Amino acid sequence: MTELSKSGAAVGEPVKGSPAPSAFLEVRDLKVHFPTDDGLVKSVDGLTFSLEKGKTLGIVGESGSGKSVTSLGIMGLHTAGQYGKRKAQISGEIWLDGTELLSADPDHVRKLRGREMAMIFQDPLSALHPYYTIGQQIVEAYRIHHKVDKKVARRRAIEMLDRVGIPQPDKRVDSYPHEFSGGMRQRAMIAMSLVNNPELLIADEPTTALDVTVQAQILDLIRDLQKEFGSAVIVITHDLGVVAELSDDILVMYGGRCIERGPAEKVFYEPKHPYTWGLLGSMPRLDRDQTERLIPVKGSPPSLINLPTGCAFNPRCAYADVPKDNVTRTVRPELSEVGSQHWAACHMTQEQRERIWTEEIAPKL
Amino acid sequence: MSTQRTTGRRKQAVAAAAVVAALLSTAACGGGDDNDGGGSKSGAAGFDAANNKVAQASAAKKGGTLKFAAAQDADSWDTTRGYYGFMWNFSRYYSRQLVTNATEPGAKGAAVTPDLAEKTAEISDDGKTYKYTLRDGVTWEDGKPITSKDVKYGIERAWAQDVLSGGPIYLQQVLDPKKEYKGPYKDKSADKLGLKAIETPDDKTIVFKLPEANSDFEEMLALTSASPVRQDKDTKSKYGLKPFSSGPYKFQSYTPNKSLILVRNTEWKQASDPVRKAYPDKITVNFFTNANDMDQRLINGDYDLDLGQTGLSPQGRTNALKQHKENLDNPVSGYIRYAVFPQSVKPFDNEHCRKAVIYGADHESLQTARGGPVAGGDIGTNMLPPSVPGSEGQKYDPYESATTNKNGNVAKAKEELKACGKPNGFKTTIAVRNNKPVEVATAESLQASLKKVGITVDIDQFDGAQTTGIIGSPSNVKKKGYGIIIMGWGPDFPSVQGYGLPLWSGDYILESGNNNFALIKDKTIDGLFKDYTKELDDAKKAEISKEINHKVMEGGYYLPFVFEKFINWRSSRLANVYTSDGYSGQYDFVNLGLKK
Amino acid sequence: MTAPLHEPTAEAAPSAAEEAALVAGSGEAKAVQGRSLGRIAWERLKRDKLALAGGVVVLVLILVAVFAPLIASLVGQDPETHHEDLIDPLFSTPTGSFGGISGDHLFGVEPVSGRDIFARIVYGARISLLVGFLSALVAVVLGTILGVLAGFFGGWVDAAVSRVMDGLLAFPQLLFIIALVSVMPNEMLGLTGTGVRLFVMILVIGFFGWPYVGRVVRGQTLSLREREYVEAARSLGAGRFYILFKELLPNLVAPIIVYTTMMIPTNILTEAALSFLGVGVKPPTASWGQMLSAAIDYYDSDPMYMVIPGVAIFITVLSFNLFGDGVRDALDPKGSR
Amino acid sequence: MARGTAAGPRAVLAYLIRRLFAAAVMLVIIILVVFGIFFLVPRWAGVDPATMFVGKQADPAAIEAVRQKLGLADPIFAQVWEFFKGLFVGRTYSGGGDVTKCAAPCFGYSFRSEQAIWPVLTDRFPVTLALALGAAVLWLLFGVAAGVLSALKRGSLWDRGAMIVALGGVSLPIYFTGLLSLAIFSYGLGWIDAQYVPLEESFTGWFGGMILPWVTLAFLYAAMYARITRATMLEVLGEDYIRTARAKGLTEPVVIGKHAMRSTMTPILTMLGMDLGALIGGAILTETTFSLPGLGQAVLKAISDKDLPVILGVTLITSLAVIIANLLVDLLYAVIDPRVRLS
Repeated sequence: MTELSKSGAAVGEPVKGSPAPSAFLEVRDLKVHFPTDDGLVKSVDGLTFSLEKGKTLGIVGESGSGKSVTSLGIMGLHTAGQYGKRKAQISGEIWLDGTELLSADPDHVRKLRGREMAMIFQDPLSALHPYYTIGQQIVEAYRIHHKVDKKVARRRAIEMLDRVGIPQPDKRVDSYPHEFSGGMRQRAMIAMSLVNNPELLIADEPTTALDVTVQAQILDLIRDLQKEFGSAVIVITHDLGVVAELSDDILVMYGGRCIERGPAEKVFYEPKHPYTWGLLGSMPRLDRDQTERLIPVKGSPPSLINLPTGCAFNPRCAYADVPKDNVTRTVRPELSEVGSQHWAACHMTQEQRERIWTEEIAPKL
Repeated sequence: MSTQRTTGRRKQAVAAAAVVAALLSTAACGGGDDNDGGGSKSGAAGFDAANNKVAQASAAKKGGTLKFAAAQDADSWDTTRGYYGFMWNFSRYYSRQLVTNATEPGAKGAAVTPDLAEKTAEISDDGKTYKYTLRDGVTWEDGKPITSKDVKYGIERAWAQDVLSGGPIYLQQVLDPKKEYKGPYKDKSADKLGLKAIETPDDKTIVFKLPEANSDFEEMLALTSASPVRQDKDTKSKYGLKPFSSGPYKFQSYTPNKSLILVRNTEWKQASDPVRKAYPDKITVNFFTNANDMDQRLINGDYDLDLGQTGLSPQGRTNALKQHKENLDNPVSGYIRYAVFPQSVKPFDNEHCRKAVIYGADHESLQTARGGPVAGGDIGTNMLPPSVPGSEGQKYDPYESATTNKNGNVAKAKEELKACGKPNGFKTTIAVRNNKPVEVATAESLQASLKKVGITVDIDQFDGAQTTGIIGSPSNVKKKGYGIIIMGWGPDFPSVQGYGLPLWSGDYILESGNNNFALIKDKTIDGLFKDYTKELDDAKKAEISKEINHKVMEGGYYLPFVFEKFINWRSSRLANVYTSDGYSGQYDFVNLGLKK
Repeated sequence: MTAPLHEPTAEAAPSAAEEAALVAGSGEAKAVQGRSLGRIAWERLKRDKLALAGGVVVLVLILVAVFAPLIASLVGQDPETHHEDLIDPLFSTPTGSFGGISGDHLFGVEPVSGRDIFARIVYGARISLLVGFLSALVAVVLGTILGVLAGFFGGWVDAAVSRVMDGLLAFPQLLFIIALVSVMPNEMLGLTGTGVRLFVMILVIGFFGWPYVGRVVRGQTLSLREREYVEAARSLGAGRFYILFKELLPNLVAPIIVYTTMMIPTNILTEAALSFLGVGVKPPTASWGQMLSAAIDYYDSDPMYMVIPGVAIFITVLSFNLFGDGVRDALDPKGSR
Repeated sequence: MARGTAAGPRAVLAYLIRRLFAAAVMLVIIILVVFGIFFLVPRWAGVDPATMFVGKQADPAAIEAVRQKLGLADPIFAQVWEFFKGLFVGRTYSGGGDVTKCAAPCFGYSFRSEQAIWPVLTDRFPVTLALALGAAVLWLLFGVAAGVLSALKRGSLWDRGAMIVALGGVSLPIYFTGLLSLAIFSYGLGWIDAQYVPLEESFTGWFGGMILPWVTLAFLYAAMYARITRATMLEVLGEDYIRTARAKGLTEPVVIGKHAMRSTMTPILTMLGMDLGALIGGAILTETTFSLPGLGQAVLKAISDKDLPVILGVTLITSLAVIIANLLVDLLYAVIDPRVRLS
């Protein structure tokens, strides 16, 4: 992932005309902006990453950090359902298996949707059509991309339901979403998204709506399936725990930008960005004494219309004044390599980070 | 509306003025009686061509369908129960009486002429016995002959008010004032002909024995309510849905408030009927809920005439006057529209307060509210309708309402108020039917003009359907404080008795269904009515009528608005059209014909 | 799951656009700048030109209604003086063109009586708005109280109220209103004439209107009741009524406002219809519906007489609707226009 | 949520019975109310209904007799009881030696027109029904289409335009638009002879007579439906499952036409049910304006005549219509939306 580091270092400058990348999925300088009455909402503002087949990338961040928008951008759904509203502006490049999606014919992208790339949504109850049976919905998803008759499709649907661990699939296939439990619903959702063996699977907060016990099962399921289908997976969540379990790489987003990225274990065990510390601190962990209080991140997410100058995180950062001459509030920090294949965007020096991590943060975790 | 419309309207305004002049002149020289008044044979006869004279008599051909349009259904088509003017008029299609109104235009139409009877009554000298002989060949719709017993039975039905309410009860009052007879349905006798006052010695002869003479008795027998009804065909309360015909037409189908169709009664013989010409083959009535719609259809020629004969509504009137003047007549209806002052409500117990209102009123404004000189009528100056013998029209104007005081006389009104002891005026309530927009308009006009003399009035619109119960009950009137009631009245038959008795006679003050709203209990007036009923000489009768009228006016019980006139539509298809005083200025339906 | 960070709750999983909107700090999102719902709504409303226009007209109408006598006297007219001199005796329509529109009579004069139409329109606004507002008020008060009770306490309360609402909605309403008003006595509770009619109309129209509000409020209450913050409040041991007033009512404000603005025009139309059918206010009191029904007898010979009250009703209802729509959009968290 | 559709016919039947029972109760209440309105209120006003049935020269005896025959003297509950009896076993009116049989279902007997009410109802109901249904077809077609279009083109000129027109439609009194259409198309241009002709007489005549009423009525409702459709459609388009449908790779027509429409139609159906029901009782204005011999016209006449039996009959029938309409809608609803539980 070396060249990625370059482009990663060059966040902000558009990299047009560059050759088709070797990576299966490569996102370059992705920008998704929503014009609203209140101003231009820069939900994603220059995001770059890449992902290989069989690998899993975890994108972490608060709501409004732009993670969902990113995924929708990749799927080409960022404008969906925005009738009569000013259209979202998207720029940059999204290379999927050698094709650039943003410049591709929308209908071509549509054909890719569901077949090449599929998505699992956060709340299966609202994401499944209440008026159609699970079966009908899976069958539909299958028959768009495969010219087969209903029977075949139905068999396929049952097979998938079985695969995702739904008991008596041949019966449940005719049930309606509301007749399923939350976990079952999410399984069905997964079955539906995998029915065409997509090469890229995006899971947007796959477990948020579920209770803790079910969460684990679903995550396992996703992992197994990935092994089986060998597809690339993007897991979007606010829960570091989830990504820690699933992903090979972790990308932490804040205010529409990437502020830390690296291999999962690195980011998880040696995070370099104060915001990541906050995420860790606020995460419940089995290996920690439950009586201990968590350390939440103070304050609320930044307005994406006018980000704070300097480091977008500075208003909420306990260490904003560590770097000299107020640089955090004036200069926007770029991603810089902070370890092998580990990048972070913070003005603090290695030493400062090390000290604060070892002395203040680590003990509390 | 576009600019052309403006210029158009200006022209109309000018035209309007001309038309008024024209109208008034034609109306003035009306009453002439050339038997085939103006207009081409094919087209319409011309303005007022059928008013008090026959239009296009010779153009009438046998056959065709005569189409009535109606905004209101009859109260009942049962000859015993109907009381609406147009019902009496229309009923002659399917019912005959011993005597009936002459089929002549204008005043002559009010005269009584033999129908079932060979000739008018042989009256005994004391005026208490009336004898008729039925003519030959008179039959029911099933071909059976009409007998004197059928006539008696038909008349008897009026006694069964509990079942057949609604119709006039003059005969009952004259023949059986003490109400000894309980009516045919409670009649114990086998033939149900227990009424003593009527004798039927044989099937052709019928004799009426009056306990008291009544000079208008034959007029009463000319009313529809004296039609024969055959006992075996009497469906009692449902008779009105399909009366058994004695006339030239019979009911084919009838759905109340929807449609009515009459077809020829093949058993009826022209020879047996000196009155009815029976031109059309079929007669239809269609009912409308939207008066404007109805007028529009009349003007479009979809229908021939209005069953109600109440005149066109403002919109239709304007259109017609502007574009189809030749299809219009402007007859006098015989109705007087007026305000009456119940003496039970203070301060109207004091005649000066009553007169204050009469003087304070702006008569011209009231006339306009009624629809103006043409569509409303001439300013009413007294209470005797032009169609009633003894009437003087505007010549008798005790309060100078049509002349010096026609816009109200504040000074005189104030004087009267002083005399009444209310120098600063008073408050009272006007009662007006809520289903008569024009009456509401007059109420508003009265309200406006009385304001000027310090009399403030509140307008109370009562339910027009409950007239008898609301203003017909003196106690209720007193309770509600109706100092002024707005009403109208037309003669049931053209005589002071047929018009004024219920209004002015002390004996007619009823606890419910009262019409003597002013509660007049005047010895002289009651006396005059007595004299009238005994008097057999027409000239003298007229004289008495005149006197009664004067007495009423001098009492200041009434504020007449107009001697009503209306604008009546006749289609260009109609022939042998004429208005008849016998039916308060309506066209005489029974002899209408169609051109081919 | 702990929620130290601001997590999207299950039922508010935001679509891309919404997420943007959320972050932009509008709607019911825990706004960044923490603006109040009211202020946001107002700022939205300010952007909706049509709604504003509607609002302005409504305001003007209210002023007109309040200062009717003043306005009428400004043009030197009053609604009850007759001007027969301006009436063509033959057609009983105004002599002047355009229904007798002139310097003195801005909207011309009525046929027959010649009363000044401008003055009558101005006074008529009083009736229309009075009935419109008050009956809406009646409906809203009844609807809110019963709706909240039904939705919050559920059980037999809910059952009973819902039945009643279904029942009322099953009534042929116009028919009933006509029937009721037409048999109403002329004096009651010390009121006479127009007073009675107004009173009855307001009550009856309002009474038949409340189920519509009731349904919405009940629904809202039900859903709000399940929202976890109420649960939270409950777990904190807050009294039911505390919850009711502190948590629910504020959330009901929006739908109630919307419904009120939507109901007023309907009521105005109903009043017009009743007057049209002759069971409305009594003469000489001016009412638009009454004028319209009277005008129908002159629709061709004096079109202006029909057009003017017709347009008056139209404009009023239209602007109320426009305003109402604006308010709804403004208060709707999803909408962003 | 219970398993709606899986609940099977027995549940549906039970539900139906429950609902019908509720309906019956409703009707009883309505009858009581009507009786109240027309018997008690006039009493306060000090008016004796009997006086309405006697003529210009009513004699007290007659009034008393009429009172007896109409049973106005009986206590109101006796009258209500009589009425119910009439509905099921028929009843006989007798007085003054006159006996009138009124066979079940006896909705009463008009003392104005001397008719049994039931035939009147059966005679007039079709007219009103035709009016309502015809108009409904029109307004569904145009209203929903317009609504969907402006939802998809939200904010566009078309949207604004359509919605203004719709608002206009909602803001115009029906008798106003009705009269205008009559004046223009019938009297003015003479395109249509807007006169009611019974269907059995001539279809074309009937159709011609119904066009204007249909269009006028539909205009009003189309406006309403366009507004509702637009709002609902916009709401639905924001739903997650629409996004899911897109994520599957469905084409836009399928997403809108299948997934979005199905959800949009449900609330519209509910409205349709209520409106149809209400129209059957509330087409008074339309029928009056166009002189259509329907129920509304009959009842208006009856109200002005204080012809209680007719009013009762019509009210009953129309309320029944509303209830049935709502019931049908609820059943349909259960078919469309599996989440709905029949109870």
